[in-house]
Amino acid sequence: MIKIQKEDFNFEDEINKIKELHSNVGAVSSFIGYVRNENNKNKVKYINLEVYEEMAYKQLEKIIHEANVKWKLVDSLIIHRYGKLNVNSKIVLVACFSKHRKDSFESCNYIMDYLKKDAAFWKNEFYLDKNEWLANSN
Amino acid sequence: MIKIQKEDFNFEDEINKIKELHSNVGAVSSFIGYVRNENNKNKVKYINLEVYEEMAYKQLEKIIHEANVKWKLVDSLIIHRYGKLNVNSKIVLVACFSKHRKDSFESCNYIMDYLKKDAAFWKNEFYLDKNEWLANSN
Amino acid sequence: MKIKYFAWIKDITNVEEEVINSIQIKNLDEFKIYIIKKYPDLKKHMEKEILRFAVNQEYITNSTTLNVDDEIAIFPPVSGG
Amino acid sequence: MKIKYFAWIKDITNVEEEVINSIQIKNLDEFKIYIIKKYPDLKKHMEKEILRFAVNQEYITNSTTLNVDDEIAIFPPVSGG
Repeated sequence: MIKIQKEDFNFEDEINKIKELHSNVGAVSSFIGYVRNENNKNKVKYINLEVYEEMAYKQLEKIIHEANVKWKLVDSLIIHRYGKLNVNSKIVLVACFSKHRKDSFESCNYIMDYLKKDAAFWKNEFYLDKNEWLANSN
Repeated sequence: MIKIQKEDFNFEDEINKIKELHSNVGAVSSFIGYVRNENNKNKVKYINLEVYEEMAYKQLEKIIHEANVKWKLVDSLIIHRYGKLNVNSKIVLVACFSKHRKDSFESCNYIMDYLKKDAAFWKNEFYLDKNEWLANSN
Repeated sequence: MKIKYFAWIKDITNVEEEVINSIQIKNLDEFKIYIIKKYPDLKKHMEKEILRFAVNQEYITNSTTLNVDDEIAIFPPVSGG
Repeated sequence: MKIKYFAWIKDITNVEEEVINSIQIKNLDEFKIYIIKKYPDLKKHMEKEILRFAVNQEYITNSTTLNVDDEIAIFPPVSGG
């Protein structure tokens, strides 16, 4: 499942909703990204996250498909927020559901790699007296 | 933080409690293990998880210390349940908190590897007509 | 064609989105020439090859044929996650 | 010494925990001999080297010196996580 939304989310609820469907799942690996209070020694006030929503959905669908070819996944979940996000806010959740740990673990990392490298999201980070558009290094 | 407990836990709450302390955390990687409905083609009814609690605490403290030497971690959390656990119940949560993804991701996997290989827990798996003590293969 | 601009590209174009109707633009290379003429400040970024192009929500690197109903997007390197 | 048994070892000993007071037992090797004598069914598992030993909650592989107030644990391979 892919969700691109402004709203915050509760990952216990989000993960449970999917887990409930699959009694054969033994492993859920997940990554949560947050807005940090500091970046490159600048104090961060908040970020504004922009998305090309139609493209991002297509991309995330494709990467989930690729992960399913490479690993034995039972299900997967990506939630990516956009809009104004304060320090400490959640930005992204990626969770991979599988029978065994290795599949969930490796696919979760694979999806995050792709997401950071190619998915159509841009962070505009606001400091005390300026703002800056970020570009992911990896 | 290390918790060895019978009770279920809410990972949104557990992770938030720690995240709230650290505004410099940008990455939380976590693993959740669940009781599956099937193992080695046997239908599982429930498991009984035994622990050598005093030893397990010492071991998990040691592994968290080692992870902190190897990676830049801001905080970490291990919750491991024991007692009777039905199919779909959570067994374990490992969550690693860091500024950047790589540290949280690798340390979470490292802790899980250790936990499965050495930590003083034993699963007694109950099927329809028999039960079996498991031994982790990895 | 519908053109979409993202992140700091919008600060150069001053629009998020616009429709251009030019029978001159038959492929991505011709589109690039057109857009630099319209927004000269894009030229230096185009030359440094940091801009990315998507046609109908797919990354395009080589000069692809364009149709009048295509959606073209121009944006800098991404920073999601 | 306090001795603790876990998992299916308990099915052999029929106790989870017991205290033994023997001045004969000065190290782990002597303890193993004592415990096989007491629970002959442990012998075959001991020989297959699948059992694990902990003294004061630390894994012990070589024969270590034991003291009267040590806590010794015997258990099979773990299966946590």
